[in-house]
Amino acid sequence: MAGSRRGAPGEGIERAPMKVDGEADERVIRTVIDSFPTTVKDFQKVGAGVLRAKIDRRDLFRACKLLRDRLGFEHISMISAIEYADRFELVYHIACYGSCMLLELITSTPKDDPTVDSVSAIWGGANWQEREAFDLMGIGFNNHPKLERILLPKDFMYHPLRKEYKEGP
Amino acid sequence: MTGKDEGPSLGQAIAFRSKDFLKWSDSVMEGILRRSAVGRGLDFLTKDFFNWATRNSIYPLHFGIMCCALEMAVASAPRFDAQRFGVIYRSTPRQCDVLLVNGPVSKKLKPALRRLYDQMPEPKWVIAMGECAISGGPFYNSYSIVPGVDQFIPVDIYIPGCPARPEALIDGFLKLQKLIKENKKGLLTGR
Amino acid sequence: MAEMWINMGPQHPMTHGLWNLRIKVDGETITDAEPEVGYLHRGIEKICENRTYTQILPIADRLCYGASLSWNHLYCRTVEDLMGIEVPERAQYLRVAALEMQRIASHLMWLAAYAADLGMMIGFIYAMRDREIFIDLLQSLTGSRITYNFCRIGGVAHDVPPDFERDSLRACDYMEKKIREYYDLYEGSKVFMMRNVGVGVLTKEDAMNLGVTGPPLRASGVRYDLRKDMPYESYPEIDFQPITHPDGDCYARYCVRMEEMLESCKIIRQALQRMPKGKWRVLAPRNAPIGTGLGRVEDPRGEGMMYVVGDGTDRPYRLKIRSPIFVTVSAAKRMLVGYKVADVVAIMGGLDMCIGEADR
Amino acid sequence: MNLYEFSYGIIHWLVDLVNHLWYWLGSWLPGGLGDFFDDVGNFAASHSNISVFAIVLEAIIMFVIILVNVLNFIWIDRKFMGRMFDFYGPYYVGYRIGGWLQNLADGMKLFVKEIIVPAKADRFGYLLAPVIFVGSSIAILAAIPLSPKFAILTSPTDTGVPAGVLFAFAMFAIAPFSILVAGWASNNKYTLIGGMRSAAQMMSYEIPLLLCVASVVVLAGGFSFFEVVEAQRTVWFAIPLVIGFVVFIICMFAEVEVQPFDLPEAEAELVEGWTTEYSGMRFGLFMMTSYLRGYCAGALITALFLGGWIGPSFIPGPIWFLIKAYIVFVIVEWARWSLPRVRIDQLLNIGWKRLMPLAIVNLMIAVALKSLGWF
Repeated sequence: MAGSRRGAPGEGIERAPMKVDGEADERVIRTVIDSFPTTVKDFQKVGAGVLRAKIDRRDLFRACKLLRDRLGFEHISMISAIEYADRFELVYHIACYGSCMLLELITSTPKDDPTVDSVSAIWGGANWQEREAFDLMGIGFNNHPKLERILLPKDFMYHPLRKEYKEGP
Repeated sequence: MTGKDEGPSLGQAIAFRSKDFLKWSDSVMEGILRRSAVGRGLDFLTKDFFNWATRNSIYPLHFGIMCCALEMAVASAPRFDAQRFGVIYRSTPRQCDVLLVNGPVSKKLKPALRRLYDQMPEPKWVIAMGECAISGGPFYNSYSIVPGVDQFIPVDIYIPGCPARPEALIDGFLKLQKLIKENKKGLLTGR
Repeated sequence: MAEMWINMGPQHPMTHGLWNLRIKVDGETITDAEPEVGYLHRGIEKICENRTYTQILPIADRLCYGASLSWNHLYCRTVEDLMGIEVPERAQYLRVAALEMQRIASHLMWLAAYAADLGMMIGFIYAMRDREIFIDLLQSLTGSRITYNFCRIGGVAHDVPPDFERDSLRACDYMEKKIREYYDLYEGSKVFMMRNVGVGVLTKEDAMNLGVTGPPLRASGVRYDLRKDMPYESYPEIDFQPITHPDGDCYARYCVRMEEMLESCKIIRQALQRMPKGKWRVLAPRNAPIGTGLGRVEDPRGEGMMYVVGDGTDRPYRLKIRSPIFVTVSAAKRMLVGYKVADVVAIMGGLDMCIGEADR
Repeated sequence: MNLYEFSYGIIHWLVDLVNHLWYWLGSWLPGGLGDFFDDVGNFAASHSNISVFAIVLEAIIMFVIILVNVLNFIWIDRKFMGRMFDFYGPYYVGYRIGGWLQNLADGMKLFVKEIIVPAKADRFGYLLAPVIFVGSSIAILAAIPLSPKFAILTSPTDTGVPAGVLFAFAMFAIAPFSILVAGWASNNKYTLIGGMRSAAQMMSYEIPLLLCVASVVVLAGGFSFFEVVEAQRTVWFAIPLVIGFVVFIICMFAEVEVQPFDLPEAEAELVEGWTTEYSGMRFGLFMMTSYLRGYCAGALITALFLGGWIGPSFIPGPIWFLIKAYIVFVIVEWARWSLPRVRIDQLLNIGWKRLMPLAIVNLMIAVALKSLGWF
């Protein structure tokens, strides 16, 4: 009886060959550049299976929708917010299970108005990551279902990961 | 009905309301037990026995914060068995004697931990296990960590180590037993 | 009966670690769930910005105390990617062996907590006892029981102690025999199956969309294992099978983790046999170049990621940590609604919560 | 020489001793007061007065013996759990007697704890619940005889409580009421759910339990424990009524809230179930009483199914009874530590869909056997 009900390994969606190169990459790059000619800049391959692209923050939502629906990027891995001297940078790591690819989508926002469209409508996994970016770095996400602090107590005044917030108890 | 606040002297027979009678009888018993030789005698007889009982059955609270919580769980597992000393982990603060703080206390947790400490019945002790509980550990200069539990809870036993080993935890329990044995107080007269 | 918010507060035997689950209950069935984290937030990302690259190693250990070696290794990979260092062959095999031992110890820790939640004290005790064997192995290799600090940027801290290989092969044989015994202990008892089969079902689409990764994702039928699909260290040379299960309920998550322990035993054997002689560490420069580094590792709990931005000094400009449990917990509502209060324990236990990494 | 005569003798001897002094004192006093002393002395020595105190002494003796057994049960439970779980169990407390004093230490420690009544708790219910729970559990002991000679008897030729079995199960069924009151009164969500669950659990397991008891009583032909055990002189009831035996044990698991059906104090979900808000000696009473009910379950199983004090004569009756009770208790503990907890709706399913038909089938078998005249 031990484990008779277990499914045999290997079921589930079929996946592409292990070494990622050839047409899967090119197809992604071609479709993205065709649909967003003006705003996508320096789309490049970085290492095995990792792509990088810069995009303007106004097209972010539509680009992500395209990535999920047509190109099969079902999983948003990480949303990192980085503060530079002149701008805020948001790096979206989006993974595609089918062809084992990881896309690094970088958008930047001016220093005084750090707001971006929320992608939690596309991927449920982004919900809490965006709340954390708001909580620690203070980046606003438009039409996010419940944008409030998640890690820090509700009455915390600052955004601690900002450079001007000097740490200390 | 009694009027006078310090209550009637023993000789007068006066009708009482039930609450007053309870207060009056408490004060009389208080006089007999606490301040007189009867209390001292009773204490002398039962002090050692109850102290032995309290020493040998310490119930810590089943409350894990970080890596020291793993070591606390391992301490109750077969290899480092804490049950030999009568240490059983209870999950409600009402039935525990020891609050075992085994990780960094963030500012969000501080009120909750303080409430837990207040819920515990009186003869209670606190063990700060691991560097994070003693002084904030590797996160001492973090903006959201209270550096050290003893800032808002009186701590009796400190167990160093990051994470403190299970043997150190059991040694901490033994030290707590010695501590209870040293300041042995009578139940009634507190001497 | 009127709807009632129950507060499974920070201090609760079910929550292994500090988080709070507020569930709205209609009688015994759950209608709404809202997890709340942040009780263990130590501001690690802010601390890391003021420490040099080597000072962050012990901090990376204390991210998730259940599998501290995998987070230490993830940090080292990220910085090696930033600095462009190639780790010597022996260090790669040594890291793989140590990671798999850590995976078995972490899964056994999960099994102990899961059995204790369901009320099976015997499961807690046996899993804890067998975990001690792997803790001793890792202690002989690295020197400490829980937070190992074993990986360094550019390799491993020190070489293998004498007859380490003999002990670990013996431990793997013992573990495989024990897991057969666990199958009878757990799946033999009808009550365990009643509590697990068909509870907390997470469909494949929900799992992928909500960002659930690791054993809960593979238990929903998605065949995605970072060690196989985006291989790192010396995993390409080792042949093993990622484990999936079509159902996606608590029983499936239990099966995936038990089989993964068997796979890990196989991986340890192959890694130790193939380990070449030679250097186990390359010296890394003190300052990192300007640029970004990305590390992506299959943590026992899911997909752990770190993204570091170097600015030429010896301190990272920004270190972002992606914790699998932080995202999996956000999917708790989808798994909990519709089940009983008693199922909260089984479902949340199945996710192997490690709040250290979720709150950072 | 049964327990009644034994305690009657003691009280009689005691009263005579006191009377000698009393009469001597009475003779000194002037007329009126002296007669008053003589009347008191005569009344004390009268049969009715001595028999009352004899019964009180009987109850005390019985209670003390059972309590020592319950303490022993707690010790066995923790030692047996230790053996099953690869560790020693209580070891250093009472070092030379294998850690037996651990239970004493746990109990006595609770005496010196602070007594806390939660502020918003309903005081009356909060204070009443332990009294009912402990009282009803201890009342069961009065009904269960250890052997014909060793029971609470009211006259030398008495055969125990007339409807002993009925009385025992009536007392057994009072506990869920007090658990519900405790759950409601301590004003805490967890205890409320714990109380509800325990009421649901008891309801669904009371009926199969009593059906099995009915089948035993049908075979034995009488409600008193003595008749039930005497009827098992030829063959234990566990043999013909095997189904009833199994169903009875499962229902006892539920009644005494042992692990597979441990819902009301579910460690993992409801913190401590309905005892969450109790601290100090009230919690001590609850803990001790849960083991007392464990003993009662063991005793009822041996009395009804395993032929209470019937056994080869080289061991006296009560010892046989206790040996069987211990064995049953160890089996209960064995299941307790190795089975996970059942969910509340599965529990009710088992109670209504599985155990109820089995209990009815068992009753039919009993009636058939009785009508065939084999019993």
